[in-house]
Amino acid sequence: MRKALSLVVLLVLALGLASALRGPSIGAEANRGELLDDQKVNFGRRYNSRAVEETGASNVVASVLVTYRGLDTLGEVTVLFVAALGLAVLLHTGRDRKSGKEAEAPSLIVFTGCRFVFPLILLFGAYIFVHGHLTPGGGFQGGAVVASGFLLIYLGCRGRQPDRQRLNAVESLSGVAFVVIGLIGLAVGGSFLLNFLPKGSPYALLSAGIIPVVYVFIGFKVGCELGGIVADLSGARR
Amino acid sequence: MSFLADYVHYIGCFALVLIGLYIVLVKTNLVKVIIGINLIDTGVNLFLVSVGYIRMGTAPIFSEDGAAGKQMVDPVPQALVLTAIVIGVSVVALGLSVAIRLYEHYGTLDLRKIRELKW
Amino acid sequence: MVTRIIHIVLSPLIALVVAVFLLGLSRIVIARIHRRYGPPIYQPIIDIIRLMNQQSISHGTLFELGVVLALAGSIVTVLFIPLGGTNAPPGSYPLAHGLLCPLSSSGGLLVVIYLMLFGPVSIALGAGASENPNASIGVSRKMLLALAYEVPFLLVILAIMSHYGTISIAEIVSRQQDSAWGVFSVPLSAVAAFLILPAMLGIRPFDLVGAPQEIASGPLAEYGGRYLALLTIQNGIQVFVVIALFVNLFLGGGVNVITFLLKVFAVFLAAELVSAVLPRVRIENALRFCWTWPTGLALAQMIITVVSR
Amino acid sequence: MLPTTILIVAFGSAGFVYLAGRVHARVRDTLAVLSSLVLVGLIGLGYGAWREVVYVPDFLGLELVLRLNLLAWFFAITVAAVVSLSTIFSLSYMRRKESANFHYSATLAVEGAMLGTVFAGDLLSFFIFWEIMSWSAYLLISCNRGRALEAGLKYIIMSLVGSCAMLIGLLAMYSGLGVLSIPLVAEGMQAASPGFVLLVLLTFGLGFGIKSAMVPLHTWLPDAHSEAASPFSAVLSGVLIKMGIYGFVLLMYVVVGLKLLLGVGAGWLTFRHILCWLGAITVVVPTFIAVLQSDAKRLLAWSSIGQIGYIILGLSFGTSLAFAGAIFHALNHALCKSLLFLAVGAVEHNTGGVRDLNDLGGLAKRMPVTFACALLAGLGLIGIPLTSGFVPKWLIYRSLIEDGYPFLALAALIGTWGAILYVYKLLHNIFLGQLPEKHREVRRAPLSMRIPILLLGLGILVFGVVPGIPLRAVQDIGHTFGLAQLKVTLWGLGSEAGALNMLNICLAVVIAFAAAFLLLRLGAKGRAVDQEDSYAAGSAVPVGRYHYTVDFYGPLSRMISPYLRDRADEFYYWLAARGREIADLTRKVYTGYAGTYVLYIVSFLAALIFLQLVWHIW
Amino acid sequence: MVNPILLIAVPLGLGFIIPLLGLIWEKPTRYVPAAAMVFNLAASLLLLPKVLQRPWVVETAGLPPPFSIHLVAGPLGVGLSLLIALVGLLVAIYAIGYVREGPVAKYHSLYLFLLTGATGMVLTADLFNLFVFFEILCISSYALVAYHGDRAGTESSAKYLIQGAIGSSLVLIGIGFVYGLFGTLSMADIARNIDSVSPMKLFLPMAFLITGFGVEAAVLPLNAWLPDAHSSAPSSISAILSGIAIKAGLYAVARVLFTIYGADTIALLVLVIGILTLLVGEMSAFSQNNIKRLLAYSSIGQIGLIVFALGLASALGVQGALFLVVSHALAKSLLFLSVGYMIYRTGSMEISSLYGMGRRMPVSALCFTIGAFSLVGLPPFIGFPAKFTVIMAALERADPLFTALVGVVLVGTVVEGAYFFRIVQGLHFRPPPESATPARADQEEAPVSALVPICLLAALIVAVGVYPSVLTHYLGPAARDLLDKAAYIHHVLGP
Repeated sequence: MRKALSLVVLLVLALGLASALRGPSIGAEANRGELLDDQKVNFGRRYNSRAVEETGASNVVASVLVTYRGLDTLGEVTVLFVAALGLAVLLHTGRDRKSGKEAEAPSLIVFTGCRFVFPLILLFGAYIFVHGHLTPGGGFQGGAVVASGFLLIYLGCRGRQPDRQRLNAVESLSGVAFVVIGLIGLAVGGSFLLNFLPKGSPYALLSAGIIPVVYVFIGFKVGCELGGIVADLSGARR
Repeated sequence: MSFLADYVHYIGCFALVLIGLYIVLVKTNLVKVIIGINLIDTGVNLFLVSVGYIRMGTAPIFSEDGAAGKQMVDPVPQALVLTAIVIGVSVVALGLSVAIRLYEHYGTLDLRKIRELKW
Repeated sequence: MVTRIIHIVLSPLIALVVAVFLLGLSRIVIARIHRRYGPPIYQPIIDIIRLMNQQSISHGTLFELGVVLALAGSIVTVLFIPLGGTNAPPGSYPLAHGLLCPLSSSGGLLVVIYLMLFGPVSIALGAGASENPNASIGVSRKMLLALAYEVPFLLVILAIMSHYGTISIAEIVSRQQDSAWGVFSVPLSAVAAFLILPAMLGIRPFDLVGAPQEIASGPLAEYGGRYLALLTIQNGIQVFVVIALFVNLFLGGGVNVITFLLKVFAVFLAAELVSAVLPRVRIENALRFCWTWPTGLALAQMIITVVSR
Repeated sequence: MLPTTILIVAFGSAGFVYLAGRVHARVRDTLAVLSSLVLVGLIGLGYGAWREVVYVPDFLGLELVLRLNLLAWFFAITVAAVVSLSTIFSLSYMRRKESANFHYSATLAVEGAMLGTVFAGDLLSFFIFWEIMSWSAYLLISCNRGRALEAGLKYIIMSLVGSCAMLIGLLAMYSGLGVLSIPLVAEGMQAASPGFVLLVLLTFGLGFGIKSAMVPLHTWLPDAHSEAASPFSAVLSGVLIKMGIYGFVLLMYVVVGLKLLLGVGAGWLTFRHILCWLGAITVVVPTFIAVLQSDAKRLLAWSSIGQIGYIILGLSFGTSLAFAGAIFHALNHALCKSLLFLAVGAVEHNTGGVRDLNDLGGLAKRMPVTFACALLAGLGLIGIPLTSGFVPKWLIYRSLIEDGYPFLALAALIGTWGAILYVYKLLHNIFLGQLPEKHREVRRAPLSMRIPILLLGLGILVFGVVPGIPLRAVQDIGHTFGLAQLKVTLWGLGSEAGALNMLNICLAVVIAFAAAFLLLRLGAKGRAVDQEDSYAAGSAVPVGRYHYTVDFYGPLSRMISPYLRDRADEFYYWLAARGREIADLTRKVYTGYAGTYVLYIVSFLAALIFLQLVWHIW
Repeated sequence: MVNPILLIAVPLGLGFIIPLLGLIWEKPTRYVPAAAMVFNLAASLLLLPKVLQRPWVVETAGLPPPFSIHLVAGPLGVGLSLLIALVGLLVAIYAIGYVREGPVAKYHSLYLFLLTGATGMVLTADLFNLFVFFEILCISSYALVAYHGDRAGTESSAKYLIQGAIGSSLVLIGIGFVYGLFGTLSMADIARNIDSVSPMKLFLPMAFLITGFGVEAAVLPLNAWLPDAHSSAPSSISAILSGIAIKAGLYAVARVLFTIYGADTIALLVLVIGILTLLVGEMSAFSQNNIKRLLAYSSIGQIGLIVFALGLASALGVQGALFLVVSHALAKSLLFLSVGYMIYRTGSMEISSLYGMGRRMPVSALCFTIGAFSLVGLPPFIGFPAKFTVIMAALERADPLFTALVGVVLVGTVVEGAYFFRIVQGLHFRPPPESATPARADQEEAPVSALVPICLLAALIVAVGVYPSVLTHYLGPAARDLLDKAAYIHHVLGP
């Protein structure tokens, strides 16, 4: 009954979607031809054509992410932060409880291997977020890589945990730093998240103004947050 | 057939969304429901990306040998997807932690049995 | 003014005399029907004088006040009821011409309806002030009986008032003298009124209020001596008032006091004749009776009146 | 500024009295009595100083106006007088009761709201004060606890229904006419379509009908009036339901106007006729239900409905006689019913909370003043001549008869007989007959209870003998509404046929009384014996156990009680039960299962899409 | 002059600081949300007169709209942020004493983020940015609902999360469509081009957006999470969820409907949905025994009324809706806050266990009464002018259909009155249950930190109820802000 009903409802949904997608398609593909008159703006084409000169970053996605839609990114960071906080709140009492049975200690090879790989992963992560404005990748991706390093530690080197307090401190600090950078922009140029640093020449590491700076903070932040989430989840295991 | 060919990416991502929705609607295990949500997220993300997709387009990254802006795909959906992924991750993480707590309280993840709050 | 004062003094006196006479008459009539000789017609006067001289008990102010108020109410009622005469030009000799009704212009029939409440309510209060449960039972019956006959009575009165389009009794009387009597213009009402007459007079078959054999005379249980004397007078006047009203409403009043009183006697006799041959009913039956035939007739008359207007 | 000052005093003192109560009970009592008396004084001063005052210049873009005119003054002085007497009464009644603080404070608030209602110069302020009155009265009813809670709930829910209806009417008026100031609205209504007028009449009529407890909207009243604290019952029955009457006056004579009112409806089925007949039913049925009651306050409550019937009958009849009768009767009923409630309250106070008529008796000797005044009030309720009840009833009857509505008149007159029955039952069962043993220790009521009772009794007597005083005001009010002028004299009405002269009646009664008294003095003196010294069938009646009260009108009640079920009340309860069932069914929507919830969401989306696919709603 | 972006940035920054502060010294963290809200309150107050003349379009990253995310601080946005700051501040003060157990610093941080999310939603002029702030709001409320970690809290959090996640996915699909159609995310820009696309292509994203945001806005079939979440959250959170969070969702729906789509054609549909929501909410509340669940259902009812008013799609109707938003925000937070300590003292949410509270906690009970009366719409409380305006707007049509609909709406009011009056009686006039331990009155009343916000809210309710014109001066422009699509486009994008 429920299944049949669900199927019917989903069918209607699918029909609606199909009818909306039919005809001149939506999306960049459809907009590539001169379908829209000049009065209409198109973010994608605008950014693709102007981003490099406006921000100095060769990765347009990065410039969109940090400058054009910087507020989104700030919000996104906040969402992650909120999720981490929420996780901590939810698992607050659970964490104090000792887990029922101790997990088996990993073998020496795994232990050593993990310890060996861990800094390399961190380094790779750092590379990704430092070069975010030049190559594919960026703060989030780099942060995720960093967090995977933490995950490795949890899996491979049980008993060794990064200091939660320090992780939290880094998280908060980088969050504050992001806001402060935005506010500096406001103070300097009257506009939040203004790219107030010199843009440098494209394709150089030290270019694109605040983008790499923000990316570094985001990288730290995301890495710590995801690491914290992993830590919370693993600690709450019964 | 041409519809299929032209819209295969849309069909694919909406199929994911619908499958995810079906899971959420029909499955009673909370973890499976979260998986369903995750599937929906994935489908939506794919949809966003395909909105910005241009046939034979390149990534919106300039390099020193120079590629024309016209052939680049739309960078905005990519940025949006990045945000959406993070949000999805957050929701899923929170959902899992809730599932953990719920299991502590109820000893089950069957949503049909977790119905103390009703009416 | 002098006429007026004469009237004011005269009407209650007439009422008083006639009332006492009516009481005596009643006893004779009933005795004769029972094939007894019966007391002399002045027996009530003897009774009253005897009672006035008898020592009695009193239960307090309200107990006494009830009696006084009842009598006062009855006397006042008389002042509002024309006792014969026509609406002749003022100044002529009061008894031969002119309406014998000192307060004809003060509220008319509606006031009379209210003033007729005065007596029963006062007696009820006075009786209630004693502690005798029989009195309470009697009062309760009196109230219900009053309600029983009041419904058809009000219908009758309303039918007449709306038939003549006035609330003034004097006006109604003069209209009857000009044209047909009420018995003929509102016949059903007249029948209804006659049917409830025994109830209004408190005589058999509706003497359940007093019912000496059952509840020791009911409201009068605790009254004796001068109080009972006054109450006897009050009862007589009340009887007179009711019949006078009947005469005024249905029999065209009287062109002078004499004819009026003759009509009163006639009506009283008729009522007594009916009453003498009937046994006492229970209060339920009284209610049921009053609310069926008299009410039905009065209602029919009223509908006819309203429709024909 | 006088109306504003009056309201400020009323509401301000409501607050201060509460605070004072936290300091000391005596301070509170003094303050409460003083401020209620000050209000009487202020309103008294306002006589003749008719004016309009804007007190809030901008409330949602509207001007809120207070105005003082004769109509408002008439009702205001009644309200203030009754409330101040009730407050004085409360001094003993509420002493050492825990809710006393709240009682005084809320009574003053209710008074303020009632005064605001009558002073309101525009319909919005009218509505605002009306609502404040409703809820503060609700609190005050509920404050008596116990069964009063249900009564209060019933009252406020019905009030809420009424005020919702009023709100519709009010705003329909505003959107139709663009103004809410009463004179302007009245002007605008003259050009309105009949349907619109009917809408206004129905919606406002519902609100006023509920407040004034017109059958079949009366069902809150018996509970509320009987369960509230007695001083407040007096206010409720005495003046609060008169606010509904005030509303009817305002609606029918000012806002809609008599000329328009007579034209609403067709043939016999006019608004006015329907209201007349509702009034007639309101007179008869509740009166006889009152006869059946055995709770003193419940009896009085039902009697209130019956008396309201007269007022509505008179108002809807719309002749100058009937109008005068109705307004006069409002005053009369305010006096009589407050007095009776206060008297019953005094009895309740003295006997430790007994108000079951079957449990009382013989108190006349113990509480003579209370009894005498209650008697007066009872007679006033019946409408015995020389009480203030006579003239208004006479006016209404006469108007009904002379205009050829004998059936309505019959209803009114039968109602009077019913009134005799219940008044006597009340008085007899409480004050007359045997004194039950448990009430041997009852003492007379305290002074603070006797004073308001006495004053009210005096009022009944004065307005009964000299009906010209209120009658002149009433006929002036009627004159401003375009009703024909009456020939009012100090002693009654002068006219050719069927005039009324209370002086004559009064003199006649006095003379007759004197005569009867003389006659009595002629006889041998009676021997005073104790009340209990009575005999039946030669033996002494046992004392203290033979008070004939239970089933006082047994034969009658057996006969009529099957027909006198409060069907309206049953219907509302039935409605409420069905509503509750539906509500309980409704909330089953929230099943607690998350999958269903998601299904709702997806279905909603699918439904939207389906609508668009099939009907192209966009 | 304060830049409106600070309304978002400052609380956000402070929100990040709280955990840091918590590591060092936990005690002062509880004052941070209050401080942030004081700033927001002051800033909004400063901004309000200015934006009333002309909305302030704020760009970020130094680019003119629509190419970067921009905020529009119009009368509506700033007005709502003022409301958020006000209620947020009072609830934050309440929480100082109320939240004592659990990870307190995290609570305050999450709370601040919740408010920031709401503020961001009402200020932003970018569809995707709206979604991001929406997510901040949602995720922090998922977490806060389960703050106590008890059975009910977790369960409701799970359900809320599932439904919320579905809702936000739907929003995202809608946004994807919109971007695909218009290549832009600026609401003004979308609105400008809205007519260039065929109806079905337009309707689908609208349906997705409305459904998605509607989950948070709690309109009829989408509100199943609400009674659970609002009843099992800590009372301070219930207050803010009922007072602010739903309104933010509603704001999103209204923006989509009115500003982007200018949807007059489906106004009737909205109207009907509103009425259904109202009826179902009130009826479900009718025989509830759990006080917080009852309040939650009553919130649904009020939302229904607001949606009804929005569905009128007239200036007066929207003004009435906004008035209701304010009145409901104040009254419902007052109710939740005042009931919070009662529940705390009795340890039970059964209505019958609250009997006799009028004696034990007189001030709280009095304020509860004021809030309840205001919700029912009795003068002289703020609910009256609000309801009055809505009904005025509905009857303005002078259409029998609308008169009948108003009748139905008022039925809802009567039902609401019925249960609120029952509770008020219970609070003041019923004897306390047997189990209640009689204690000294001064021990039982809520602490000062709770009484201050409660009394302030009550005072506001009465003050605005008596002088509604202090509010109506702002509501008119705010309603125009929402309804007048052309002016909005003009302000953001220039002529």
